[in-house]
Amino acid sequence: MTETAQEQHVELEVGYASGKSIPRKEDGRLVQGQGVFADDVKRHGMGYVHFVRAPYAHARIVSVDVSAAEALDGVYGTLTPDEVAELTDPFFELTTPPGSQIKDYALAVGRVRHIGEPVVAVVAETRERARDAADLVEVEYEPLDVIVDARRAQDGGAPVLHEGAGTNVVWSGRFDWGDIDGALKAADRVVRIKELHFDRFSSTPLECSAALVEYDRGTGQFTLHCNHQMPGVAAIWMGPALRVPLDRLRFVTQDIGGAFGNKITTHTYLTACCLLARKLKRPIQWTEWRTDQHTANAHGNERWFHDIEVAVQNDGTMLGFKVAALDDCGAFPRYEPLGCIIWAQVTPGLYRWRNIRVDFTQVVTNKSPVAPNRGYSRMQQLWLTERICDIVAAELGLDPVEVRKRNYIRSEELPYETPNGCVYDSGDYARCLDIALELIDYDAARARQKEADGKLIGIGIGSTLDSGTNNFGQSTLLNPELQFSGNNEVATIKLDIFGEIVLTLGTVPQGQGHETTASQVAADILGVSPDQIHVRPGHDSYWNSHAGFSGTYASQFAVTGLEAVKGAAEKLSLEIRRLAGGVLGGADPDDVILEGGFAKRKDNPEAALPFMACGAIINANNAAIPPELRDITLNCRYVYVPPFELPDKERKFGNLTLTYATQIHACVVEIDPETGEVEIADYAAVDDCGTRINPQIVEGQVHGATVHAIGAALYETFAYDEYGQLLTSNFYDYHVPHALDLPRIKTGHIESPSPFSSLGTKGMGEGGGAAIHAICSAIQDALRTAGSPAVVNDSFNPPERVWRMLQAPEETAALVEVTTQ
Amino acid sequence: MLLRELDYARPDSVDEAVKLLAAREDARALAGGQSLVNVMKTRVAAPELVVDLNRIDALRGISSNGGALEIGAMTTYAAIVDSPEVAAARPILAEVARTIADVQVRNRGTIGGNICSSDPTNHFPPLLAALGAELVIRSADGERTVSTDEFFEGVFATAVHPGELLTAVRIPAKGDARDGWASATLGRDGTGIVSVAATVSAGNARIAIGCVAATPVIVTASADETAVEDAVGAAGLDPPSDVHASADYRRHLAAVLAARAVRDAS
Amino acid sequence: MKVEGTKEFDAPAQLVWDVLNDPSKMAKLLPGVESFEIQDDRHWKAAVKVPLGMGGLKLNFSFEKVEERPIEYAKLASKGQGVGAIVAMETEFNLKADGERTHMDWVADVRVAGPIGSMGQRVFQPIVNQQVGNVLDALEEQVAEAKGGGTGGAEEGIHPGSPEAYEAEPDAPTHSTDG
Amino acid sequence: MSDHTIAVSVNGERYEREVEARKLLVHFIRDDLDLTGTHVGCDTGNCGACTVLLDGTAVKSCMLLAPQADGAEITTVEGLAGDDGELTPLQRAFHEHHGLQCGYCTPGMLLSATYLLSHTPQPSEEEIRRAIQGNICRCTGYVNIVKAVQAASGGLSPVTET
Repeated sequence: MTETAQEQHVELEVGYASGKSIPRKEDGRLVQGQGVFADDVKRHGMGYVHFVRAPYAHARIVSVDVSAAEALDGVYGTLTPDEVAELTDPFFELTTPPGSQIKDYALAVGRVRHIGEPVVAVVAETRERARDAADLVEVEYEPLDVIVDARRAQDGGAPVLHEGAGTNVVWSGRFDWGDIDGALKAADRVVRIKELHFDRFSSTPLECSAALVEYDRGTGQFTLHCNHQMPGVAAIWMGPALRVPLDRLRFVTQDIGGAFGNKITTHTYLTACCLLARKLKRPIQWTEWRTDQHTANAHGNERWFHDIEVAVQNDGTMLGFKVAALDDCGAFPRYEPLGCIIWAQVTPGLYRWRNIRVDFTQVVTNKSPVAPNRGYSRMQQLWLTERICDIVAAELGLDPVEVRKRNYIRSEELPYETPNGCVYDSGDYARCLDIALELIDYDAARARQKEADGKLIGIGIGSTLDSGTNNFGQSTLLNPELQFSGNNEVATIKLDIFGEIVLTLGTVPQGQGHETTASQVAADILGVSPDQIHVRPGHDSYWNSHAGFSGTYASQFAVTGLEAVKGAAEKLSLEIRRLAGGVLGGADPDDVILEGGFAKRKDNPEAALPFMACGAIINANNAAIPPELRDITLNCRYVYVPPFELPDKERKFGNLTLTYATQIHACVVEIDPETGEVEIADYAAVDDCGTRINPQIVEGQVHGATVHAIGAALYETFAYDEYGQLLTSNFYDYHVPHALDLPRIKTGHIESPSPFSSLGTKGMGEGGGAAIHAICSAIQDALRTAGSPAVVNDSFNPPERVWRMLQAPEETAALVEVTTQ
Repeated sequence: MLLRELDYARPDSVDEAVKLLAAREDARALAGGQSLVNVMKTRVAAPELVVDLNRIDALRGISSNGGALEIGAMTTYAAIVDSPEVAAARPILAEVARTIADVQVRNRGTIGGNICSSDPTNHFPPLLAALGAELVIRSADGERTVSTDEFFEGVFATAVHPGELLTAVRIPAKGDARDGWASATLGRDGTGIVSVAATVSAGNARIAIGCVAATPVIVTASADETAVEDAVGAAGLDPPSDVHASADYRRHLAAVLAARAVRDAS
Repeated sequence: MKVEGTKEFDAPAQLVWDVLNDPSKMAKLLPGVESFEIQDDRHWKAAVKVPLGMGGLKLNFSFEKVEERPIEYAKLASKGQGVGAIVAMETEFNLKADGERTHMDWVADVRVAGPIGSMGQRVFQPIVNQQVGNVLDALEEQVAEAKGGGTGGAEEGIHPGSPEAYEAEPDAPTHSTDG
Repeated sequence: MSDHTIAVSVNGERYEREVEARKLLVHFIRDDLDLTGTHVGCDTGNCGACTVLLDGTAVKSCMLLAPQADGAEITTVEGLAGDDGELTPLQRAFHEHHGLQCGYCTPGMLLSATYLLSHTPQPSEEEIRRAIQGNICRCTGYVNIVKAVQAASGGLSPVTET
């Protein structure tokens, strides 16, 4: 049940690599400092770019003077907002009018809208010299009023960030499923929660963004050595903006130092680098520093939940809820407003709630733009559903465990269609919860809670789903004009002249071990060991065959990536067996098996053709091949397309994702009532992502997702002052948990194979922010056990907030009201 | 990460260092560099001459004389943590040094740099203030010794004026005193939110509170927890608010932690 | 941030007013003044190098007297520009004559803009409090000199800074990894 | 302003270079010596990705000026494995116990752990966590890193906690 990955190391039997924790192919280079990260790429004569950034959160640009900078020795040149406005078109916007009128350029044109926004780029012969020159650029600003609090963004007289749009609203709409009004009337009780706040943070990959951009004047081709995690979408943004065909943009990545969604929206910087490479006729090297990344790259979505009403029966059964959600996407939408629909993949969380109404609005503010951040948009919705469970349990004096079990969707009900048409594929939520509770020894913890020794002890639960493999048709529920639907991913595999098997992926890995898991799947199909399969590292859009949705995001590799690998490997297997069958006396492919690098006749294993011979025949010695085998290339490409349909735009109804991995976390916290400091005394994460190809890699993803969420719950926040100044702009003030801050994380799992993927796998890398929910739940539990009526109303709970809840419980208690009817 | 242009000098002796520091108005001594270099990365600090003290052996080392300690200004936190003299004479110095930042920083960061940067969140200002340490300052005109009260002039401002150099920290013998420490930090062993050091002798506590003002705030009280909390409450603290803690919260923590520091000392 | 307070002067209001409205005397309140240029009676400029423990920070200030009601009220706006930091401040003071003595209420609203303005927030307040104190002492000195019929010549060395100048300071420490 | 000629020995190889006094050691190692295994993850000395051994001691190379390393012996991640490419027990343990994901913090982690084992061959879990406190990892939650260091020190109990 809970064996750790490392106990699962076993000798590999050829053909049975899947399901084994084999050490990763990637590690060899990475433990020796031989990885190639974007900032490691160099070229002769390259110039280093430094961006001059906005000192104000909101200001009109009165004038820009680069003459002193350009006059400095060693400076190669500059790029100004005027040049950008002339040489490029605004990046396209996904939303509907008037939000679609927002104009987003590579540099701030006319106005700056958040601290750190790039205004001018300077290129010089050294990093230091570029910075020297940047200090000489003179920009005159006329400060404007600032919007920091999303709740004020729609007030009359509030400054409007984007003149063209005439409003700060990016997108707004109602989602109404079932009959929430009826449910609220029929329910024994109605629990009302005035306001909850999901805080702003991000997973802050340790490697910041970087690029080495080259321009070939002969062919008009740009080559971007970078760490963008979704080059396909970057090209779609950049091509039209730069007015060049997409194939002129070659994206090359090898090792990426973590991305977590934060490297999906760097196209603005990459575009500036392209313009500079073309203008200055030399390679451009861009290094983003930590403070740059914090102030002006990508945060996670901040979200407010207002006027929540939950229909509850006396026994704790919940019939549904309604809520007004307000999402803050910062100064520019970029990947947004997709976050206005992505949450709907998990509308009711893990619960059987049939009546749900969400009035969703997204606004811009003078803060860093957001990008999809691990758990993207679902995490916020799942935090809401988990808060609802705990607040209802607390208010009705029920056991949070019982409330969850009573409302969880039952395993026998799966596959289960949610009120908005998503199909939860498989799982056993109650069982996962039991395992989690066993891991933290729930009963013992409850007992300890009673004999309080000065510390307040709380037990918390976080139940989440990681919805993987998007149906991009969901975008049409936001904007019916968008021409996106379904999903796809590509893999190609070939048998080379000397019998080497070479696999290339359409994905863009950032530490998830794709080279390893892909080789495990292909190896079993081809009857070889994973060591015998070379998976090309990284992604090069010129040599890795890819499709429209290729990339590594949205918890989908285990389905899209591996199904593509499986499809390609099966095609290659069939070709090898057809070829060998022909060569070995006309055997039917079905009578040929692949084993240990040979294609053998089942009826006579002595009759065997080595892969090397197959490769040689097709690649180098093919004149004698009979006509019926001439179509064989031993070079196979497979595009996996998941079985999706178009959602119903009117009802905002349909299956938005293919698989749903379960995460149930449980923890015990100890609160120091004098200081409000929260310590995690015990922590358990139980995961069910269906069939696990490499359990050790899966467990690693669970650890990572858990700690991102622990950081978000206790340490990490992007806090702004009233002027839009970011107060946590580096790792000194933005505290990322280190090894001493964290507990030993216990893990457990069950495997409920997905009926919707042929491998039974489910995407699971993002998790659902379960630790945020579990820690909020535990703090709530500790407060109530201590007799405090306080309500945990924020996802971020630093010591002072916890202390305040203890000091002035009425402040948060007033947010909740229960009526009996 | 990209510093302003600068000159670099690496003297072998204190005299040479003092000469260099006096010679140019914009000269700055570089000790462990675990603060200064980071500030120079932002270009907020941009000394034209950096005088690297790391090769001046005379500034390193710990000696004990009848329980009184003399610690060279360039002695690293790591050296203090490992010092048998410190363990014997004033172990609190090692206990606190062990919680500063991390291993790499403790390998470079020095006690002299720590107090000369006079950052309110640093550990040593309140600790040395509680212990009644004396600071030895050298200049071309000779040597002078100041108390911590005189030494800490403000945020980033100390009695080490242009052309001067802190050479040593003197800690009086412990006698019958007991030392204690308590702090609230950003993450475990992280940046101080409020730090309190206490020395208890003959039933009286001398308490130094860090992160609640520009310089350590000294409070004395009889060494019982309620008396201490009352004394801190009556000290009229006016702490700063920042993203990590409001003034109210810091004021509250000061009292709570002072009591704990005294408990730790008893 | 807003800081405010009161100050008593052992001098008549007219004299305090004259000191507060004399740019050349104002110059002597500023720290590390490298140059001072009076444009007209409402506008003046100063280049200062704020003496930081971590090193000097150069800022170019421009001052404007935006409002005045002799001899009781004046409002001063100033803006300082340095590498990565823009400092803006509004100062207001109200004088109440009390025979030969003067009571002053003052308010200063200061802010630092610029990416590095986000750093060092925690030391911002102590620095301001401390420096405001120094400015007021220096002011008292100027008033005393004026009263004593002195030339108003400042003594050697750098005068304690005014809040305007010190606003740019807080960036420094937040990068500290302690020591 | 002033340039300095410095001589350092990195991973046993001697380099003599002219550097600007203001250049950080980490940039000297990455940009001038082309040893790109040493990484930069922050600009405040917090993350530890730039950790190297300076005369045998773990330091963060982003908080030293290049001239300060004049005459020093430096070990970077490239210098850990033997000339024959044989991995150290720590490198092997990181591989076997999945102690890395994206691999960006790994060089710094390995050097901090190498330094730990050089003076504490059999560290406790608390000692391991303390030793890598100055190295931020955003992928692993440190769980498997701690396991790997325990394994390399022979201290990993066969029954791991679940």
